[in-house]
Amino acid sequence: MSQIHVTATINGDETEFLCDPTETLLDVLRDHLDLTGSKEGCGSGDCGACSIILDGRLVCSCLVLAAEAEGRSVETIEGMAEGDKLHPLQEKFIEHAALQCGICTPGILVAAKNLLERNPNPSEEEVRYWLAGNLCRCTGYDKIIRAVMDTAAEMRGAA
Amino acid sequence: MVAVRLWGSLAELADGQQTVEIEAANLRQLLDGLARDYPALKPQLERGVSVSIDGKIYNDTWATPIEKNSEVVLLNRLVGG
Amino acid sequence: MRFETPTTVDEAVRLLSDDPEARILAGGTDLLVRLRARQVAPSAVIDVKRIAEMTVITREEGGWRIGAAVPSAEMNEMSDLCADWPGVMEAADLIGSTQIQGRATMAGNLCNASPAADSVPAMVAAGAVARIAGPSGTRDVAVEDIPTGPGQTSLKPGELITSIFLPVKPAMSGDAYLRFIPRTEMDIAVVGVGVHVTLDDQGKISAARVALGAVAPTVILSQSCADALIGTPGDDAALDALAAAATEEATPIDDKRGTVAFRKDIAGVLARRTAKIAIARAKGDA
Amino acid sequence: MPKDEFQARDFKIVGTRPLRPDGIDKVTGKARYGADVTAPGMLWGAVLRSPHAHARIVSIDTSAAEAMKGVKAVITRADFTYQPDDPGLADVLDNCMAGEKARYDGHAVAAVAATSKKIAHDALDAIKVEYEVLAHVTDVDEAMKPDAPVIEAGRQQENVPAGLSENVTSRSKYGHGDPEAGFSQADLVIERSFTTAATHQGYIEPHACLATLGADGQGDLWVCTQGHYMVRNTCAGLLGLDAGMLRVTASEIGGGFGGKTHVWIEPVALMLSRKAGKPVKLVMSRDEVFRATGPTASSSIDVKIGMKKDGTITGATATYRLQAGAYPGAIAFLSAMCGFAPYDLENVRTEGFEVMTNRPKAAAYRAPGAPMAAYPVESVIDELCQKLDLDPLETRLKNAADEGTKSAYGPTYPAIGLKATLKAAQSHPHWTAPLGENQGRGVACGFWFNFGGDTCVSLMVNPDGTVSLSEGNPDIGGSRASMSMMAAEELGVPLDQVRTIIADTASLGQNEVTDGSRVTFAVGLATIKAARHAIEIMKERAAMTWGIDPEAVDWHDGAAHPAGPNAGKFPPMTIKEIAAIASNTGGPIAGHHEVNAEGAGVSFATHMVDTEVDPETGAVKVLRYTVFQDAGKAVHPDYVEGQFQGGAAQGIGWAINEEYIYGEDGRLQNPGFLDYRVPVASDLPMIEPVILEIPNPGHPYGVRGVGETSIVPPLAAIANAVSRAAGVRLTSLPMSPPRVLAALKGQ
Repeated sequence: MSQIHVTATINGDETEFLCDPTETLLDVLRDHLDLTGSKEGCGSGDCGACSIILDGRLVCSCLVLAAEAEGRSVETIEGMAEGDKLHPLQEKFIEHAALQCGICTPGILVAAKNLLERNPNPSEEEVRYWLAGNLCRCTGYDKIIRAVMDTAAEMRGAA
Repeated sequence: MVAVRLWGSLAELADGQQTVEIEAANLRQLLDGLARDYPALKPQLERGVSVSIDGKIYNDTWATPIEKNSEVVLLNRLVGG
Repeated sequence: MRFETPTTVDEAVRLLSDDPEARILAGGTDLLVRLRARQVAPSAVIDVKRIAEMTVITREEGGWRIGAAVPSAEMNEMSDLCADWPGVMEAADLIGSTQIQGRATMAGNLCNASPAADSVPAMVAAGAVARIAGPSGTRDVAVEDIPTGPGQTSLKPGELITSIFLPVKPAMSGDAYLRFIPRTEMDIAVVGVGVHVTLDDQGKISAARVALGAVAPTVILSQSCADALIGTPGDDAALDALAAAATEEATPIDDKRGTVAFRKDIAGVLARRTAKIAIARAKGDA
Repeated sequence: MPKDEFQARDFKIVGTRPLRPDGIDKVTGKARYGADVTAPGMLWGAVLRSPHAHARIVSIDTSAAEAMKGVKAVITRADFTYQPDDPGLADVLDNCMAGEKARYDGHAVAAVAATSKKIAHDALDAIKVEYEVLAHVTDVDEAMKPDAPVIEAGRQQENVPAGLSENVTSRSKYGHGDPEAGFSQADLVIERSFTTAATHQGYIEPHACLATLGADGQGDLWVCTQGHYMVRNTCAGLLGLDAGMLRVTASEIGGGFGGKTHVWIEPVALMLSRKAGKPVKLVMSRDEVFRATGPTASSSIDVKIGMKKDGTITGATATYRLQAGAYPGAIAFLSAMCGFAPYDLENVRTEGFEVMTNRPKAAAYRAPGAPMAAYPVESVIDELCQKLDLDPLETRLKNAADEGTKSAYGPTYPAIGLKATLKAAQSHPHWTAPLGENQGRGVACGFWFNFGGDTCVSLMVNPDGTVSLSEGNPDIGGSRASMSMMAAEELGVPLDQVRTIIADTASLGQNEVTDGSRVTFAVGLATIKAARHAIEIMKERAAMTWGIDPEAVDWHDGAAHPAGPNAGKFPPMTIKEIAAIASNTGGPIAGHHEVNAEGAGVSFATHMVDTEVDPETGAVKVLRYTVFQDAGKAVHPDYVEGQFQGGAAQGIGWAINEEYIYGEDGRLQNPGFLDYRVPVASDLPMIEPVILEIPNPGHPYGVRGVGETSIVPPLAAIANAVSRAAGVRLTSLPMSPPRVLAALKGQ
């Protein structure tokens, strides 16, 4: 089995890994790099639990081959906080009790961060549609949407 | 004697009696008495039952006291999700 | 499985010609699902995203040439393109979630050849043309001629789509795409309808293209639907005729996503609703 | 008054909304779920599953797979040589690994362990299984017919009447009075038949475990489950292990909703590990989750209700036929008990049938049996209200059960909160908000028992006076926060002085599964009592230090105090001070409590929903949703609200779009989130939670379970809203657009 050597920037760090051509980026993040914050809920791009940012764009890491990451920048949930300082979204999710079991939370946080970087003042409807690819089975989304809206408001205020 | 209400399909196995009387001062005596006096109920008793005593539901605790005037209702063994 | 990263179209064509079991990888949103489900086991995957010309959108003869590896999200960030072909852009924007739109391409949507592909009826209505590169050179093919059946295309061995061309938008014209899904997002279209209309000076419809998706093995470019609109002001009578024609044209199947009767009904409902939007856009009202 | 009885008090911490202790781990990706751990030398497991709905397994040839490089173990049912004698366990084993027959599409038939995921899956392809395909049945009504293919003969209980297929395994009857006489007193009697589709719990985390089992019979298992003690006991029983030799640790759990109260892959992973001599990680794919685990029962139901013009229900009957799947099930009786539980009825009779079919064994799903029980009952009540021109809330209030009501399932209710939820609904602005064209408002009530069960808690007072609390129930929605709050409340210490962890099976005694909405009630009760135990010890230590009688010591505000002037004059001793001298006063201080927490309080909810129906497409949009539910006492209101909202959202999915779709071939057509359509964020409005607090007399703080009741009313509430919006009564779930449009056209 010939492995592919890949160099990518992951959460700001240049990272090298070997992967099988059939392995997804999610496989590599979880099984080779021990970045298990990205979750596999479906493996088919339907649940969003493996959401990451690839060269600035929100994607499902289960639908990216690891070999495609060569030379690219990858941001995962593990890179969201700066040291012990949580991202405002992370703080608001705890404050608003926007998680129950927490399995969808990393994917939703990554997706919401990407939204707020593009649109600092989204409507409730825009948040709901942006996050439509991130399934949550526990919360009914209510507290998640509130947490994102509140974060956006606070970040606008701080900016 | 304690009056024990049976659920419908159980009553059919106790000669159609909706309520049967058992000499019992606690849950264990009640279950043993039922099996002794109404052998047709044994398969269900072995599969498990819940017992409502004065509106509170008990599954297992043998020592649970039962007063003479307690309302005692037998139920299918409850399960949750 | 090998992983290939050609940087030129020629190289991609050579790789594909040399290995009939190889598969093209653009956005990967269909291919990776099938790889994972072990429905396909290609000998090689050819990632075309390192081919510069396939990753850009350029103006050409007043129209738009969209590289086959350009994801939906990127197209939708170009306001001029969205202003010209809002229906096509909205259709592409409906493919899956935000995450999927960050990867999925219209060319991939077309080559996957699902009868329910969202962008295809919109492209067909718009008169889009696919540019194909292959061992014997380059050819342009109307989008409606690409899919030949579920999962089947008219591409020949060694050929790949390198770009989609959206022609110059005619004056007084507008396009629209609507689909029906059970939820608000994340579903495969039960029915999809793309409409493009052009008005004359009197406000009558002088030209129309109506494409129906998910109601036949391949997208239907419906002449009877177009005829229902052409020569009319797009009034209720014309829309009624359009709806009836769309219902008549649809030859769907019963499956887990809808019944024959439901799909025929919805084809009519959506044709009417989509045409209304396209007409309003042609008038500059929307 | 016994100490576990409710006593009214002013709370300092309970009822507030502190940040959850596991929050940072879960927002940073650090929390470790089932598939997030590895072990040295670990292998990857994979399971081969039947492509047939019903087939005799003629032979399995694993030789080619075994010969593959990197394959370390291949197992089939033949490897499970230990025969459990309990018929329940025998079913579990057969469900985990098919024996004689594959009973449903997705039934496990073999498994492998290999050095990589890829090799494991390649090895599955190399296993040759010869099947003799048998006739199958996947519909509950078809399966009841005498000539239906029989899944397994000889499983019928003594309570099943003659003449039905052997697939009907049990029947239960509940009720009292004479419904026929009741109907004759009614001004209007409506009788209708309903169906509900099978739905899946849809937890986002697939089942996953990491198993190590040695030849010496000692094992360790890391697993996402709602009950690691249940996993231990079941696996030990299936593999012939001593329970004490198998230590099971619960991972963080990514949702369960009842679906993780069973085992599927855990015994398989342990067996693979024993055979390979290495740790084995086994993770289900989403396809496997849908095909092999979970779903709730589909159902077919007849309901008949008679009502007087003034709204009084005079008689009521219901027959529930529930699909158990491939093994005998046990929830139809719950439907029979729950359907009419909210009402005070003189004449009521219900009947429940449990029916085997060629589908995965139905698993518990949030208030199992109750949502499909309430749906037809609340639908018929709504239709009666429409036809008799009665107010649906007023009519429910008129018939509502209250303290002293003899319930439809037998017992007489103690203090309950149903009327409070109905009155709260009446006075809420939602009830009188205007509706637009094609819009309708629906209401419905729901009931659930709530449970207690075996529970152990240990509370350690550390040398620095901080508190470590160990409980044995996986935290599925914030229960560590609630336990810490109750411990801090009882001890009188700041919340940040208490940390709660979920202990493994070797660290605490037996704990019942996290199910039946039991944790905040039962583990909370044990936590409070463990704290009281520790307080007693600390009072003794203070008394010893002061040289007074322990009886003369009081405990409040986190410190021991002399009980009164007669006790002596001593400055209070704080928990910190007592802990610091623990070694000098007798040794470490720990409280603990072990109990079978019986006597949980039942709970009720009323839901109100507005929907809009697109008359041209049949699409249903949920516009506004309000939940009114009795929580007894909301320990952490945020997470109580979360349970209300989550249950409502799952109910909305069940009502509108979720369903298991089987083909003619008996195979599941939609084993993925693409076509098994759970609600997405853009499908739902905000869901307003209204918490009522009618204390449970059986809990010191008045707590009732809240997790399950919230999924009971939505099916009916939405059906009523849709029926009113569409002007036609819908009687099949899901109310997907094709069904609604067909109903509209049939008008």
